[in-house]
Amino acid sequence: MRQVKSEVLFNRKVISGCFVMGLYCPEIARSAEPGQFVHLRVEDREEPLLRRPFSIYRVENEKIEILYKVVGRGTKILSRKRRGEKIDLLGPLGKGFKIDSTVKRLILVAGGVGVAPLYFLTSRWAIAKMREVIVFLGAESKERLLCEEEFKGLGTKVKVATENGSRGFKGLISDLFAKWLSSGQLLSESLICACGPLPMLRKIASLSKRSKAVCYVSLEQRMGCGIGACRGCIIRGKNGYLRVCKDGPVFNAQDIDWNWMP
Amino acid sequence: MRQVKSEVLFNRKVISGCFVMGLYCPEIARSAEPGQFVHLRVEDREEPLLRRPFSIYRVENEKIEILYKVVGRGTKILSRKRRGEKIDLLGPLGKGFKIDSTVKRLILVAGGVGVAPLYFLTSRWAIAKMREVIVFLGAESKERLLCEEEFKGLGTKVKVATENGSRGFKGLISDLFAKWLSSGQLLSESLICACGPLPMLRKIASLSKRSKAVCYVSLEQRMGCGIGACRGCIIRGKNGYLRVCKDGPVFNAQDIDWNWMP
Amino acid sequence: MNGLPDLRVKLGKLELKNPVLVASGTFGYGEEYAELIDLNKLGGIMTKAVTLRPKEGNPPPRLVEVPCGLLNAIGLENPGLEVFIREKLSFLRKFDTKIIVNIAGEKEDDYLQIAKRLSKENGVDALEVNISCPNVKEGGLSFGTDPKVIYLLVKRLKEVCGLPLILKLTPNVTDIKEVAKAAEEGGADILSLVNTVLAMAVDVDTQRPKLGNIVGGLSGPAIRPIAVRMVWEVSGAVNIPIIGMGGIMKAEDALEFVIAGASAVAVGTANFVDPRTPLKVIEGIGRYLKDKGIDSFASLVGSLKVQR
Amino acid sequence: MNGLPDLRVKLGKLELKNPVLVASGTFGYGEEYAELIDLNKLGGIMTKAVTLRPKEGNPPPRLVEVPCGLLNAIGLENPGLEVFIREKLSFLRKFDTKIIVNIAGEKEDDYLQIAKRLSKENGVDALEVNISCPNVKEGGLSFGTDPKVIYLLVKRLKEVCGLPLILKLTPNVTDIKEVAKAAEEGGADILSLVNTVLAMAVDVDTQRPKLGNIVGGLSGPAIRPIAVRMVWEVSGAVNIPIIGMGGIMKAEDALEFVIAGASAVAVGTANFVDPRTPLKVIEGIGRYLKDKGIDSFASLVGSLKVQR
Ligand SMILES: Cc1cc2nc3c(=O)[nH]c(=O)nc-3n(C[C@H](O)[C@H](O)[C@H](O)COP(=O)(O)OP(=O)(O)OC[C@H]3O[C@@H](n4cnc5c(N)ncnc54)[C@H](O)[C@@H]3O)c2cc1C
Ligand SMILES: Cc1cc2nc3c(=O)[nH]c(=O)nc-3n(C[C@H](O)[C@H](O)[C@H](O)COP(=O)(O)OP(=O)(O)OC[C@H]3O[C@@H](n4cnc5c(N)ncnc54)[C@H](O)[C@@H]3O)c2cc1C
Ligand SMILES: Cc1cc2nc3c(=O)[nH]c(=O)nc-3n(C[C@H](O)[C@H](O)[C@H](O)COP(=O)(O)O)c2cc1C
Ligand SMILES: Cc1cc2nc3c(=O)[nH]c(=O)nc-3n(C[C@H](O)[C@H](O)[C@H](O)COP(=O)(O)O)c2cc1C
Ligand code: FES
Ligand code: FES
Repeated sequence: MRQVKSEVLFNRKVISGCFVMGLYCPEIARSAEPGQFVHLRVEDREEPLLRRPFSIYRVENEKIEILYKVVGRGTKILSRKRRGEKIDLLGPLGKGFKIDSTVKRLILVAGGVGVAPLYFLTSRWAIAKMREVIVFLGAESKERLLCEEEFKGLGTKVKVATENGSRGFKGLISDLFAKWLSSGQLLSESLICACGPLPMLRKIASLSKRSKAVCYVSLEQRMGCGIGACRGCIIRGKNGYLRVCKDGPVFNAQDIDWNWMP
Repeated sequence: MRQVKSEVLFNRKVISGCFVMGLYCPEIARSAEPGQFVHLRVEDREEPLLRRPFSIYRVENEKIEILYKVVGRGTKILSRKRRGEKIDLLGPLGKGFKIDSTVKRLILVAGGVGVAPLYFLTSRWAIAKMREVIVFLGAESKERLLCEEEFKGLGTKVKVATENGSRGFKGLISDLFAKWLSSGQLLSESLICACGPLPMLRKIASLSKRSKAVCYVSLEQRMGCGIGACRGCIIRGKNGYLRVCKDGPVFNAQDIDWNWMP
Repeated sequence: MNGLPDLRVKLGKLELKNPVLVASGTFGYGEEYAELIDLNKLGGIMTKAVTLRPKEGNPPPRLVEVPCGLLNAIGLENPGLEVFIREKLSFLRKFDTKIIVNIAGEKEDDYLQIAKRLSKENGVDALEVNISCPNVKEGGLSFGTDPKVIYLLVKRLKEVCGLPLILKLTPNVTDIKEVAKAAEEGGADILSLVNTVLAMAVDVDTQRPKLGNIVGGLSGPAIRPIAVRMVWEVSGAVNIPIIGMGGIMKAEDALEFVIAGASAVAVGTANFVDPRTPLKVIEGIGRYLKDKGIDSFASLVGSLKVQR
Repeated sequence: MNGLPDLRVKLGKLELKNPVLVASGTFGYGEEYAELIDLNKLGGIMTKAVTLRPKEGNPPPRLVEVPCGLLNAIGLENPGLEVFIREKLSFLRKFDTKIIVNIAGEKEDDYLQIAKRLSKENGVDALEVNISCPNVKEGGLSFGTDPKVIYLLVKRLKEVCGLPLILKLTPNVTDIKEVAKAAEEGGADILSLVNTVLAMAVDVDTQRPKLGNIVGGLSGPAIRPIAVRMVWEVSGAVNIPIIGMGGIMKAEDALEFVIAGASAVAVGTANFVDPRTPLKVIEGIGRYLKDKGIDSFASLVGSLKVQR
């Protein structure tokens, strides 16, 4: 974990309302692991006050990238940053995907910008080690699909669902995933990793449980410190509260008390 | 008085830390009088919260210009505005220089960015109506002198003082003005108008009084509403408090209780 | 703005065309703002405080900006009751909006005299009793912090004055519920909260206070969460309507107050920032109700979903 | 940073190498921040509150950002006294800085037991008694708002514990001077103020409170002018040193507190925003003293130029 002033290398719109920002930060790039995040200060002002957390989306040499959606004040300011501006970063933070050597197949389920940590996971070393990687990609429409080509470029199988049916399966990505599961295609030695909106994660977790597959989810919660000190970012685990920033953001779905999730 | 969303036409540095911003606002340009100001919102955010007041520096057709110095948060944000951005303006506000027809000579004393309303005064109609216009321009150094050439271009006599002596008289502009007064060059039917830092204004006011000349000063005070409603921007007058935004910002120096000024 | 829901609201006997007022001291006596917005569109105007005799107010500086807030120490500068009636009220009367006169005093009798006099005037729709202005060294704070004093003041005011009585509470108390209940028991028709929070800023360069009066009242977005909390607390403790205020900059902020229990809101400091704020808030509340399919504004009041 | 003035300061028996501490609850037990900054440089560390038994805290969400501020309702989550001593204190002891343990309880006896136990431990330099945490439904607020209760609590704590006793005051009171005087009379060595201001935020979309606990404590720049005012009031009312806090983001903010009467300051919420804030504040205070030619930090304390 380091605090660095990092230079914006680029900041470009990928689809409407979503941006990819490249940041020069060798210290963080070197040690970042898939599933970890950075906590960044969008501006040196008192409003907005707090840092904002973003999953690491790509790492290349001395650069990291984040993929973000404009949802409020902080991300709006972020989207206006130009090349050469500096951003204060804390990172890499949190626990990423811990994948042990028995896992031979990765099943990834991504909703919207939730694709970010899963893309990093795949690009880093999944392909080299896995017999098979299947990516379920969900979005509202084909215009809002993220990373389909990039995932294909990595040699993974990509399955797409769009809510309006403009591409792939018509419906929620969790429905497509459920259909796929029920057709018995989940082989042994598989690990399911999911990131996206909470209702989707809840469904993927419960489907995985029914299939007796291990499922990792990457969760979100409003953060203060981002490093485990304030206990502000908790969610309910089976054995008490867990900090998203330090005990997560990646959790084994079975450690989460899903009844308590909003 | 109008509230308008005005487009930034340009925003350029004139000397280090000082900028001129051109704003498209026909409604304000049409009715603005020298000495009046605009009250502008630097950004549509909650911090900084209040508007900031700036004297009108130039008016040309449908455009006004302000000349401003970066001293804090608001002016810093202003200095980063680019062409095409919109700024919310209230204006024209306050009482400007009321110059009656008996005045035949204008003696202007400007310190730093205090030159702004005096330049507007001169360019608007002073030259046409006056037998003589003399401008005393003060700055720390020759690099920080504002508008010397512009005033000359209007056909005025310009007298310069710099604190470090790099141009003109070495010392404060009020000292140069005092010297000039004491050499008996103040002719009848003259009006003195001054704008600049408070200590300078205090001196000019007292010198003018001693010379029995009428002196107008343009004053500053922290503002809330800018339109006379909150009574936040008061200064002490001879007969009670006066609102800088509504009763001023231009006052006859003899109406001000100078003992009460900070 | 066609087809917007009906925003009329009743605060006891005081009926407003919409629930958005402008807060006392932030709108003068309407004269200046009348040049910028249509006053007829407002739910009501709460005037700058009026005292029995003219008041000069505090020495400058009277304003200083702080993070997301404004610190003021105007000190109730006003031309006094008679000039108010002659010059200001006659102007305000011309508009089709409710005129609520904010009154302040240094002792009980001041309040009673003003109330008596104003109840005889045309064009006054309600009185807002400022017992909470923290800027005046005498009176002010003490009235607003002692439930017994409040109870008696309200009781006597009701005896001399038939106008709807709005008690304006100060947030500078340990338990605002207690104060609110005392006002209700005394007979207050409506409560308005909050007034400004006592605060202070220091110029570290000169080592002097930034305000001429040393301390002043904090307003603006900085105090909004404090004000919302107090409205919620008070709405659970009394049965009279509440006018909520404190840092309202947009419709969403106003809705926080309404959902927490306010039957109307007042826009204060935001008038300085953008004189159109009250109109934008009115529009925004209408749009919200429409979008949510809520057909009566009243059903939104105090609709916070929690287990009390 | 050569040639900077000596920043050592004595708060009664508690001597600090510089007047900048980190505020309770915003720095955990130092473990996480030790990875980012050199803890040895701090004037002192005020730990997250410790209670007799482990405490689970409030349901999520526990944090929400508001204008220039943070609203929190952590609810004193902590592993309890024994785990604290075994795991946290043993870690903190390793650093060359003062360790001030923030203690909280639901009844007087809780405080007494914790104080007794901690006074026997090595490496505790002072206790900070949290009588003001607004998040816990029982205790908390009530301790901090009643002068009589405070007087007795402090008196009894002094009987069982020889450590310097810091009373942490809540700003949610009508008259903080009264509370401060009660603490001084009870025997408190130092006062620290302010804790967070009770506040609330509403999600207008869901019509629910934004915090799991409904209400929470407001901290950050939004409350700075309130906190500075209280430090100034209290410094005129008591003769014991004050640790000032509330929204300190930079040296200039800290200096406002010092000039208003605080002998030391604590950085709270700013640690989340920039973990280097305390170090920057230390540097900035040094630079200020040097620039102003002030050779002793002590002479700056309470130097506000006004006629009291
Ligand atoms: C570990 C982690 C990783 C994340 N990775 C990404 C990512 O890769 N790409 C991406 O686009 N976003 C990501 N997010 C979410 C991102 O942090 C928020 O969208 C961002 O902080 C919103 O900031 P804002 O100022 O624009 O919005 P605000 O104005 O603060 O809020 C806008 C809305 O978003 C909600 N919100 C704000 N912060 C959070 C939060 N932390 N959790 C839940 N809801 C919130 C608010 O309640 C509000 O409704 C991540 C969050 C976490 C905790
Ligand atoms: C009628 C009027 C006309 C003005 N015309 C001009 C002009 O033509 N060009 C120009 O550069 N400036 C002018 N000013 C001053 C200008 O308004 C301030 O410099 C500006 O508001 C500072 O904003 P800021 O956010 O950058 O500074 P802040 O961060 O708010 O403050 C920086 C410093 O400036 C002081 N300050 C801020 N506002 C004022 C104020 N209104 N009066 C006195 N001190 C203040 C603060 O106390 C602080 O020390 C004028 C002021 C008034 C009242
Ligand atoms: C400059 C100023 C003057 C005020 N004067 C009065 C007043 O005369 N009487 C009163 O009851 N409240 C007065 N207030 C308080 C406001 O009416 C309001 O209660 C408070 O500012 C909180 O709302 P806001 O944050 O929206 O401004 C004043 C506030 C400001 C900022
Ligand atoms: C997340 C959080 C947790 C806190 N926990 C405690 C605590 O356990 N005990 C305590 O006395 N104060 C606690 N506080 C209050 C701070 O110590 C401090 O008094 C307050 O936040 C004001 O300072 P600030 O504005 O610099 O944060 C907490 C504050 C925050 C923001
Ligand atoms: S954000 Fe502080 S513990 Fe997670
Ligand atoms: S700024 Fe409001 S009266 Fe002048």
